[in-house]
Amino acid sequence: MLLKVENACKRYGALQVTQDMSFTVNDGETLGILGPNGAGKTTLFNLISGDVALDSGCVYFDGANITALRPHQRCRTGIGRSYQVPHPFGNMSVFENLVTAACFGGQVSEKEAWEIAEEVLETTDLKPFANKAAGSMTLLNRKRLELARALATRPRLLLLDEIAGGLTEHEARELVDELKRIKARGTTMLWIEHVVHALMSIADRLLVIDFGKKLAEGTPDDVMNNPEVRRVYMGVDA
Amino acid sequence: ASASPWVRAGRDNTFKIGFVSPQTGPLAAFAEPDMFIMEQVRKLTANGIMSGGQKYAVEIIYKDSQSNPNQAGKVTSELILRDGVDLVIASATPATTNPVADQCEANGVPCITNDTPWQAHFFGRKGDPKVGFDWTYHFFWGLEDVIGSYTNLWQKLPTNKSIGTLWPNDEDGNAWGNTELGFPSALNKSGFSFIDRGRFQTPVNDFSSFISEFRKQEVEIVTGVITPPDFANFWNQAGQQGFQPKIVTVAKATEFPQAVAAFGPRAEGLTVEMWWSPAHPFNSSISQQSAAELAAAYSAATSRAWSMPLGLKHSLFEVALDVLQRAGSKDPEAIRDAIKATNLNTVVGPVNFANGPVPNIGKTPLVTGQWQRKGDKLDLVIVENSQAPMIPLQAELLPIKYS
Amino acid sequence: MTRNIVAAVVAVGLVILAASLPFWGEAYWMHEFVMVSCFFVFAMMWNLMAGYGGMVSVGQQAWFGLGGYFMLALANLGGVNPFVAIVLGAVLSTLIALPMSKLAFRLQGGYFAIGTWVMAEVVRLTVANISIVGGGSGTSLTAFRGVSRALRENVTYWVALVAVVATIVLVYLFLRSKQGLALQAIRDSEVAAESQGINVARMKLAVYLVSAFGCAIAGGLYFVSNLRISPDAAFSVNWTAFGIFIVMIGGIGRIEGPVIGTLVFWLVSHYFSDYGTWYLIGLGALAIMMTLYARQGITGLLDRFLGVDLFPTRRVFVARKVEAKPAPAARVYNETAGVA
Amino acid sequence: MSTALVEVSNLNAFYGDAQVLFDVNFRLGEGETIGILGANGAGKSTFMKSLTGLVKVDTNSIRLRGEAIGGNAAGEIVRKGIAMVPEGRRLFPSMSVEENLLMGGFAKRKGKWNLQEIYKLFPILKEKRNQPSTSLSGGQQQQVAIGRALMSNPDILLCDEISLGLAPVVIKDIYDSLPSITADGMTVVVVEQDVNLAQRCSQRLYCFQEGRVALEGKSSELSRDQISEAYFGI
Amino acid sequence: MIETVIHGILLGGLYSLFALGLSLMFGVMRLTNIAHGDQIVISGFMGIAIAAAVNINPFLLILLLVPCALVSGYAFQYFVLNRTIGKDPLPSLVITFGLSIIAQNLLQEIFSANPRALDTGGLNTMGLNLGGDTVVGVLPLIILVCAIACTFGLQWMFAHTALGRSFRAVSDEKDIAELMGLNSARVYSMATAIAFSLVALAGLFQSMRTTVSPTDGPNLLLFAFESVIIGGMGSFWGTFLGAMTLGVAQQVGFHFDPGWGIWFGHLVFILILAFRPSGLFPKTKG
Ligand SMILES: Nc1ncnc2c1ncn2[C@@H]1O[C@H](COP(=O)(O)OP(=O)(O)OP(=O)(O)O)[C@@H](O)[C@H]1O
Ligand SMILES: Nc1ncnc2c1ncn2[C@@H]1O[C@H](COP(=O)(O)OP(=O)(O)OP(=O)(O)O)[C@@H](O)[C@H]1O
Ligand SMILES: [Mg+2]
Ligand SMILES: [Mg+2]
Repeated sequence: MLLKVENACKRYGALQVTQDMSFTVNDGETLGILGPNGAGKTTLFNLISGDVALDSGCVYFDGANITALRPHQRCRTGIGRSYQVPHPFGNMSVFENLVTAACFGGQVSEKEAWEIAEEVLETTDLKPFANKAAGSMTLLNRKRLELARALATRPRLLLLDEIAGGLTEHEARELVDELKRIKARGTTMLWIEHVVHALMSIADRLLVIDFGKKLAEGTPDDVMNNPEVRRVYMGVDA
Repeated sequence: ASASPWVRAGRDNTFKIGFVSPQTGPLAAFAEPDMFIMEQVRKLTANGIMSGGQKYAVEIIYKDSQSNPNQAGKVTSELILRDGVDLVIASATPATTNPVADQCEANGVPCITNDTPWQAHFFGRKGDPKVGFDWTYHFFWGLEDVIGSYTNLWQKLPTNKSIGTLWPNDEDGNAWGNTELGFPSALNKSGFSFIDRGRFQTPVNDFSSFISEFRKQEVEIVTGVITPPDFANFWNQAGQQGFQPKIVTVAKATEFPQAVAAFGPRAEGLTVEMWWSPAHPFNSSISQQSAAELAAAYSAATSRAWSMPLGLKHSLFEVALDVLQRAGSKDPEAIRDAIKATNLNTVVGPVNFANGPVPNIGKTPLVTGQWQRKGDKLDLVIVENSQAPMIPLQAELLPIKYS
Repeated sequence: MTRNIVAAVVAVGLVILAASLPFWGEAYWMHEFVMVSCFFVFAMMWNLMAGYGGMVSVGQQAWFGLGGYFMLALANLGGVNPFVAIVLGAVLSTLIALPMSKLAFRLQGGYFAIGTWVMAEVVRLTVANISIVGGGSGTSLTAFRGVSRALRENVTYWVALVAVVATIVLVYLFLRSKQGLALQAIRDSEVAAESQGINVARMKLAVYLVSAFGCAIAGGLYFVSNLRISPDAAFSVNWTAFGIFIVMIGGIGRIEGPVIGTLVFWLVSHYFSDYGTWYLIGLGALAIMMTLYARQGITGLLDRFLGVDLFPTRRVFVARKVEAKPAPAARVYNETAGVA
Repeated sequence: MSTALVEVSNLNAFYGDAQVLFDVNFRLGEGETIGILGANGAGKSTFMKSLTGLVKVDTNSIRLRGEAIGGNAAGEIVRKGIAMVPEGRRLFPSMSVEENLLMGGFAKRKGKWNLQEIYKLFPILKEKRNQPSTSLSGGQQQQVAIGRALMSNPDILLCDEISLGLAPVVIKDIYDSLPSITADGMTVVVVEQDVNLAQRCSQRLYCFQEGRVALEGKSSELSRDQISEAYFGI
Repeated sequence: MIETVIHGILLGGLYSLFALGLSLMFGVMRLTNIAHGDQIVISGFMGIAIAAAVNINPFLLILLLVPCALVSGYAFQYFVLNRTIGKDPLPSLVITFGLSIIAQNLLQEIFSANPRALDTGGLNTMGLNLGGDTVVGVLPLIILVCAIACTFGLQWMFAHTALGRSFRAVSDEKDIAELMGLNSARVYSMATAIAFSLVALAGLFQSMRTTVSPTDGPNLLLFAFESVIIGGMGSFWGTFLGAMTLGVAQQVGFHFDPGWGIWFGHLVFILILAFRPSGLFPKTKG
């Protein structure tokens, strides 16, 4: 068990965004997260990565309670994340973005960071853009950079927030292949995605969130056949 | 102290005088006569001056200190290092004369300054009375004069001898309020009681705490050395709060006609020390004008009323020219020695550095005056002369009138 | 690589040439250089704060003045050699900056700017009430009385030269180090920087303290040369004004910015400072114009139109071959780097 | 098909250097109700923002009754009769319910809608009219947002994901109120992630994918598979 | 001591006039105007210059100068500051800072460094006996009343008028406000116009009560700023009470030692910053 979220609660003003959420993720597992817009998926990521403080509850990573750690410390313990709305270091080149992530998140020397960055450039097909200012890239490439940068921190747990949205079928398949390779290296992943078929093809388990609460959890097939999920999420009357 | 040869690149038969003055900034009122005086001096030296049997042209290089001591130091080093001046002169408040003199001392250039009470100049620069300075000379009155003149003035009217003091935390305030060297010990000696609430940080928006204290202690005399805006605040609020002292003698704030005009009718009756006036019985050594003639010429040329710095500025050039004529060469040491030997009757009185209270200092006379109504105008007239009896009184001291 | 070596050789040559100035130049040049170098170091530090750390401060004069006062107190009262006192004074100033930073960081943006100003005022008023350093009247540096003029001038000049070279080299090395990457990342996005393992709070504190140290060095140096200090002059907000003007005219967020800005500033002050108020009005107007119409300053314009980049701090990726050191002087992208 | 009220041709939109919309073509007839579907980030909201002037686009790419209005200031466009219920409600938090509604009426266009009419449509808002808008439930806030847009008496109402983050019953309420809005011939564009809802309330559908229109057709004629393909890119 | 507090409150009245404009501009546009204090001084000098040219009652001057400030504030925001509004506070800071330096030097060039006062025809020296030994000036009392009126007026305007609503709207959600038909550039300009009118009022009072000199601006800015922070951002009554607190703190400081009066005011500010960063009277959402 790598990650354990226990009774996580978060409210913004009158809005309870996360309600008493508990779940665990095993080492090497890929957990897909689904849910309607505004269900609290991104917020859940924020709680795990430390960007947002919990109102109550605990987060355990690799057996240690990390609830009180700041985001950069969580990153260094091995939690890498991508943002739904890309936050590139816009004035730096793609390469520099990766070097920075590797240096600080991965805590290696700059020399090693260069090697990691090259490797990541290779695996994410960003090589042609290596020396391009990150801020001037297209949205899709910025989303790819989000993934690449998270990878460069060499995380044990990877939080991916909607990285497949807007990809063509072919691109989505390539992305899934790549995630499979990452998975094969033993990286644990949490993946929020609306592109259900992509998620289905890699996730070991699915977690469906609605109104900040766990709606369903289980194997992909079980979850997708859950009538409640079909109604709430797919908008299909079961 | 040998400067590199490049500095000496100026023509050998020209005396270069560097003149630092607060032309702009809060002290600009002190520099108002500068242009007039320099014009006068340029005319008088148009044909050069004789020194050591040789004819020298005189060039004046004028620098603005912007009323800022940093800038004063900076322009002085420019004068010394870039322009290669032979003599630096400066005037008006410690903020100007102290940094200028410090630079000259460090760079081994002769320097003459005035218009800063000598204690603020000498001790303000950490001078040692046993040693003195090498290159820098200063002439003006000192605290002992202003203390003597003020205490004498205050005895001219019947009062309860209770004094309220306004001494800010600046060069002058610190010197005047100094327990040993300043007013306090003298006041104790001459039987006055006084309230000193401590050095305050200017600017002050509100003097209520002073005024209520003064009122409580039934103060009848107010003295101090404060800036015009601070005094305006004090004086307005004194009015509001019904505080009506019989004598108000503050330096700085009431020295200049324009500043006094700002107080309107409430300026009448204020008293202030006078370093120079058209009524001073002295003549210029270079233009031979009497003090009155100098003031008249100034008013005619600029249509401004005379102010005290006019005479001081003029005397500064008198001493400078006298020194250069006696120096006999451009050698800094020769010029320095000529300064040391100065004994000149100027428009502000005799200047002599040999018999000052400490080395490098020469003293000029001081009296006290009062702003009195002459027709529809206020005029500053001499009402006290105990420290300089050769300067005649012009009027009797009057208590301040309240409507 | 060769270009790198050539550049280094040229730079070292220039420094040696400059260091020998006392043997062949005029005293005035040395004096001028010392003055200008104080402004330069100060501007570099302001640039570090605002251009790289995203902290716009109007209170840097606090450290400038403290540096001056500590130097003077150590030299006058403690008998420390004034040049040693400059460094010691800067260390002491930085110690004072540490608790002050806690307060300053409670404010953001424009309020941070004015908040730092208030703190500078607090420092000024406090110093003005300490009579041992002359209170509100200030005091003169007496440590040099009896020291020969040439010796004082030369050593002051060399110290200034060291300060300038050290500032450029250290800031440059800093920006090319790992920490420099972090700083640029923070400038672009604090949220993302934090999530990539960068300790944003510590980084900002470090920048604040380094900047305080540098400003204090500039202050100490200035008053070693000026010989007289007073609270109003030492803690004048004009120091920061000049720093901002230099940086905005030269170009914010680059090392060349303060270099070129200082050059412009020196030219302007050399030829126009006798015009007193008009000179300041002109400088202010120039800075405003630059901010409105050329936010990246002169270096930004140079970079855009000529592709000049004197101090490359960008990492360039060269395919198939990873270099241990960033490649020099190569241009990477057309967009000018700057404050996001 | 009715005459074109809004004609969008070859619309391209950018955020900074990044292009989000690519050559979008779109037309809107008088009195129509149109649904727009698409995955997250497909550009639906950006499209709506382009229509209302919040995203600057080429002048000629959007025509309202033949007049080129692309890139006009948002304030001008609302006066010409296009109002939007923004994604995420975006009420003014410092204001009460009624003040929010009054802000909507800032443009002062003449028409049926005023405070009374809004309160008739959403009676609960009348009760809460002096409460801070932040204290309302999500559904009520959405009602305020719709009411606020209606207060400008628009000819065209754009609704961006008005079901977002709402409970199904609340969504039902909101969508049930749509007919009474369209009753007097108002033209409505609804962006929706819920295919069923979109299909049910609209006459025609557009599906966005990666900033392009992937599918267009009559709601009643499009099959779920067609939509799924455009929606998920399967 | 009571007297000290009363004088502190009267001083606070003046400070709150200084602070309201700053509070308004920050509240609506998140814009910090470093030239704020200098604008107070400029208004003072304008009043003095006009009074010198045409013999006019100082209170009529208000009627003359406030509209001028309204127009110039509007134009200044519309043509200059609107170009700098954005997430990055740097451009507006640099520009207003530059303006501050320019204003100080220009004033010095035009009016010389001499401090000047506006002649109030004796009003500035009139006192009112409150019984006992406590005498307060009539002018400070007028200023305090005026400050209360302005605070009340601003608060009322924000709460109950369409203009106030549009200020809040652009401050809350600029985009959405534009969607409602507001022109945010104009709303911003309106806010600055009102802020400038308050500044003009403050400047005139300052020059009546004491004197103004070209370099006074920065201090006035700092007092205004401290009032805003002490009071807590977001409400005008907070700013008003913050100004009162600062005024009283300074007076109490003066009472104990005149050298530390202003310093004591700064100290209160720093203590607030350290222990109650949201201010003494933060806005409570009800
Ligand atoms: N900082 C915040 N302040 C107030 N409300 C917030 C904040 N962040 C998120 N919310 C609200 O919390 C709810 C959940 O947001 P979240 O971003 O977690 O949703 P999500 O499940 O990721 O949705 P999507 O699929 O659209 O990304 C939303 O209603 C959102 O408006
Ligand atoms: N202000 C912005 N700056 C940069 N990129 C943006 C901005 N707003 C949106 N984008 C990007 O443009 C893309 C299109 O966004 P848009 O909001 O139009 O999508 P959408 O179809 O409405 O998605 P959703 O279903 O989540 O509302 C998104 O992927 C988003 O990341
Ligand atoms: Mg999300
Ligand atoms: Mg959207």
